[in-house]
Amino acid sequence: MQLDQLYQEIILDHYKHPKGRGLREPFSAEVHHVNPTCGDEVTLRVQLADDKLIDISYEGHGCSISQASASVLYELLAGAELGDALKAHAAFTELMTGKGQVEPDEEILGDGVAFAGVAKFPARVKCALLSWMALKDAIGQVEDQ
Amino acid sequence: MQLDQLYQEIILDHYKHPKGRGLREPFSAEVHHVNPTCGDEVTLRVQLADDKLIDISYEGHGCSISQASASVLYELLAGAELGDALKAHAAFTELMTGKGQVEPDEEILGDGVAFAGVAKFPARVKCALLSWMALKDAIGQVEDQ
Amino acid sequence: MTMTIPAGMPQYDDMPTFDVDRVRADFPILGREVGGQPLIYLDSANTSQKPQQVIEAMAVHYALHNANVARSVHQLGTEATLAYEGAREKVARFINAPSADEIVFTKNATEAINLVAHSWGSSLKPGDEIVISEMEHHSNIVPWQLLCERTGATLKWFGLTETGRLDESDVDTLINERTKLVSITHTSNVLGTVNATARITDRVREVGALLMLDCSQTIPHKAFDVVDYDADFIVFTGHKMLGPTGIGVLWGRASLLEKMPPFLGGGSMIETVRMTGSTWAAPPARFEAGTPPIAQAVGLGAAIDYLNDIGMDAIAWHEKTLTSYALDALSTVDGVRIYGPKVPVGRGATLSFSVEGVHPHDVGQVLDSLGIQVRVGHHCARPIMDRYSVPALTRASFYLYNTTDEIDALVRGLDQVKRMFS
Amino acid sequence: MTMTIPAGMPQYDDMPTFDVDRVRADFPILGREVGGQPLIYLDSANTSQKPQQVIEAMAVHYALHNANVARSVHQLGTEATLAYEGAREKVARFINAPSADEIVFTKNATEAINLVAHSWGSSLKPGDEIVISEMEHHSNIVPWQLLCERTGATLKWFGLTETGRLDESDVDTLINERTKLVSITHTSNVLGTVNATARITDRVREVGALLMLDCSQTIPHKAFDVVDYDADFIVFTGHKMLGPTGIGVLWGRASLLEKMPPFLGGGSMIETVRMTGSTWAAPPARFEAGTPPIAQAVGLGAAIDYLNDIGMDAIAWHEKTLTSYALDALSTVDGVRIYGPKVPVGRGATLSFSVEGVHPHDVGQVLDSLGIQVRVGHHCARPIMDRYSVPALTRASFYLYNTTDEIDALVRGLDQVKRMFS
Ligand SMILES: Cc1ncc(COP(=O)(O)O)c(C=O)c1O
Ligand SMILES: Cc1ncc(COP(=O)(O)O)c(C=O)c1O
Repeated sequence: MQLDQLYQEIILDHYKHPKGRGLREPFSAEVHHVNPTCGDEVTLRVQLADDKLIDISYEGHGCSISQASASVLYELLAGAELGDALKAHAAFTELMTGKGQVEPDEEILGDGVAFAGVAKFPARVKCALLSWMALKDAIGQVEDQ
Repeated sequence: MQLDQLYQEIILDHYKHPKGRGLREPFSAEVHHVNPTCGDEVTLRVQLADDKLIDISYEGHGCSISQASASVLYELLAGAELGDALKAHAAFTELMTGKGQVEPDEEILGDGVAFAGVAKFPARVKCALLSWMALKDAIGQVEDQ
Repeated sequence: MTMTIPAGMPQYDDMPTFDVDRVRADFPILGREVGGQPLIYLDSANTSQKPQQVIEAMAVHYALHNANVARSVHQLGTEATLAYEGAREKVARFINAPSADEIVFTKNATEAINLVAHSWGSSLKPGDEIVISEMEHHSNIVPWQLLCERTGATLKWFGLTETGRLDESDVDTLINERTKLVSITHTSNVLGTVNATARITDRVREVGALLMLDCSQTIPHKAFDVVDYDADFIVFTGHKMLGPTGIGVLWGRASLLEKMPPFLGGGSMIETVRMTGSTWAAPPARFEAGTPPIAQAVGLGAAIDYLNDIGMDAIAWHEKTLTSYALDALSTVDGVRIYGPKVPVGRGATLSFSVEGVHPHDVGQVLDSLGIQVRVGHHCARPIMDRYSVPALTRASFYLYNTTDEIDALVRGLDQVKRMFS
Repeated sequence: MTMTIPAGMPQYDDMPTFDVDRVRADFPILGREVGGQPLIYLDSANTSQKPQQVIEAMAVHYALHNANVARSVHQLGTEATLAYEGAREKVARFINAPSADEIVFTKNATEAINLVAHSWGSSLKPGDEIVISEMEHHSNIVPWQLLCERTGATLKWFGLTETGRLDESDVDTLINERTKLVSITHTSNVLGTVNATARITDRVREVGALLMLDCSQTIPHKAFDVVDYDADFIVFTGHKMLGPTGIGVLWGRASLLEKMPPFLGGGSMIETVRMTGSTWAAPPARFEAGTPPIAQAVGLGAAIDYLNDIGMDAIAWHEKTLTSYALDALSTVDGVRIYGPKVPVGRGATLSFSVEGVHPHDVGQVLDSLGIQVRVGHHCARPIMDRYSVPALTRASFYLYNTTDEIDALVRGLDQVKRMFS
């Protein structure tokens, strides 16, 4: 397995210069997710109104993959329509769990396509998905309210 | 392993015509022993006075080896001095746990020497020892009184 | 003239078969001798033998892919984790579980039952009732006795009929509004009885209880579908199904497992651990504390592959043939009495019997001298012994590698037993 | 001039040694490549690799001697039982246990600790105290948290010093008349610290409490004597000492085990089972419900033979050499900080460290691409992470088959890590 398939330039860039990091107010829901096998953690807030993700803010610690993935998620989905966000979420999850067999769609995933290589490293898939799972959970909590 | 080393004529004879079987009164102590792996059981009573085993009576169910061994125990030790009984007990236990390497002494063990072959069948050693362990326990209980 | 066969009626020559000799060649132990006699292994209900394919799968795992699971990002760790989780998926498919997350690996079937008794059972109260049966293995009795002691709940028992079947006549009173769980064996390890569960399941649903099936003696021998059976929990054990010792399985409905508190605490079952308290991972991890039976899961997966290759229906038919043959053959032996169903219907390939005037230990010993390995004793099911007033029984149990020749040898052996002790 | 050596002072060239290359040849996995690079396995604290001798012992057992134990009079059953009980005796001798009956086989160290927490712990009451430490593995934390929840007892903790040693300054208040059990790790799986136990043992005896040592990271690496250490319970696990997964060991003083109620209920642990209640077998059977890890015990026995052949003192010295070398080598790498003792005294061959600015996951991933297998994460010991305010660490751990060349490769790998993420 080539290491540079995993650590694409884009990923290292998001890791070193994360976008949208920090917890902001106001927010409709806050969730805290943990990867029990490695201890990576993320706290994530969404501000959701009129079916729009007005803001996504987050804080946490973890490896380059989990941090870059949160940054990409912010860049791609903060400000997005809920429907588009869920579509992107589904596409990203499919990409990650596709064992490297899924062709990513750059129009939907933006910089998220850089994570295609992560799918070939099963131990790292959970890192990439951590903030995305948190987002799904947070949206669900708002909808339950 | 030769089967007739295990099933000596003497053993089969004691099995078919057990000596001293049945629970009798009076008695100084009664114990109940079980072989948990196979379910063999024996209830054994001793009547002990003036350091003499006046009577040993027993009841139970089990295989030919365990039944014959109880019968031999009765024949050999009912009426014996406690010291002689303990000596015979030690000799029989040594014989049984000696993996077939111990030469039995007929003077001490009487028909018990026929059990020498049992020591080569590890799964059956517990059968042969069941009533002997019960006897030891019963004597101990009398002494504790 | 045309013969009309009722729709769905199975025709014997439609039945799947396999080449027993080729199967036997896969089991190295079957080439062995015991006391100068060829081995005749009739004790598969105790533990099955292992084909070379299973032995090798574990050896290769240790030799080339060994690592701890779910803890490492390294390559060996990834390989071991994929192998372990792959085995979980094989097990799930084998019993048609809706999701691999419903498969919990334990050390044996016994631990699986204790897990349910401790975790699910921890909320029981005095007045609650658990129902088991007189044909249970000790592993499906003692955990409930201990649970009732801990919680004050009451243990109730299905009785048995003279012919060795579950007495369902009092099902409606035995299972009632106080009943929280019915846990019965699907196939008896002594009588061979395969229990019909439909009436019990109906009643369990009526009163809102749960149903657990001890499938330790079923999964090795016939296709089983947890959805079809509408059970809530089932347990079984690797070593009786061509797999290794050291691994068992609890299957539970996801909706139940999710609500259950942990049983054993330790590594791998946590979400986070703090000095002030800890939180738990989702099932199945929540119930798999510590380093799991990794190589054993690999072995169990290989066993399932092997069974699937032969086909569970073919195995079931092979055993049915052996059972019919054995029931007939044993009925010709004077003084032999069979405990359990005497017809090859609603029963598995396990036959327990007494030989008049000879204690089972002695039966087993004489048979052993002829190379024939049967089990003798109470078979970890003492209440059955008490029910039929026998101290112990002799048991012959068959599996895919057994033949009718071996049953003939058993019958000849019993004649020798009788000669010796008459 | 004559040099006077103080009596008892060890001389380095007296130290037993062994041929590492020959040892390496026994481990098939060490001939493997990972991603085109020779495998460098530095994760033995997670699980050890297995020599061919251990793999074969289990394969031969399955191929020729497989049967269930303690239940059969037949020849195969006798062979399997002798093999299983023989392994128990080997384990007993290995730790100098007074009797093989004090050895209980469990599925792993985690189950062994849970067994004590459930069985011995069932009589605890509010006000009673259990003392552990901040350097425990989750398996020696969570069972006590759960026990305290069940019984109302209180959990107390030894703290850690900055240098990664147990802070014994409050031993006399921490261990007091309310203390029922002190359970601490003998060797830390993260910091590498080997704890001195004398002061703790003294205090434990003074207040009449019990001492349990988690020896999971000790038994594989150096000779250990339960009598010498005057412990009441110790636990360890097969897979870290060249043995298979699926087996662990609880050693307990006979006088304690005899009084303890059963934990798991089922086959083999009973004296008799009746519908009205059951009675229990003597230890160790009382604590081994269900079919035990038979083949795994055989494998563990073979592992002990292998370790004994090389010699535990030789292994300990080999590891001491590696540790000294690694401590020196890592201290030359800019940005690397070691957590735990920085001197090769009172510590084992496990080194955890951080690399400035790089998350351990990324460290591990880059090293993996070079064939180097280290563990990254919280190492099932989160309180240590909290204590030293790190989210996770990278850990290299050595065993008898590791070499200084492999440590050099690690150091080179860390340079590559830093280049990639700077
Ligand atoms: C110190 C310590 N205790 C306990 C354990 C648990 O061992 P196991 O996972 O085999 O139960 C481990 C290893 O993971 C350990 O390092
Ligand atoms: C019906 C039944 N249930 C449970 C068990 C227990 O299986 P294990 O000993 O593998 O836990 C057995 C086998 O011994 C069995 O036959």
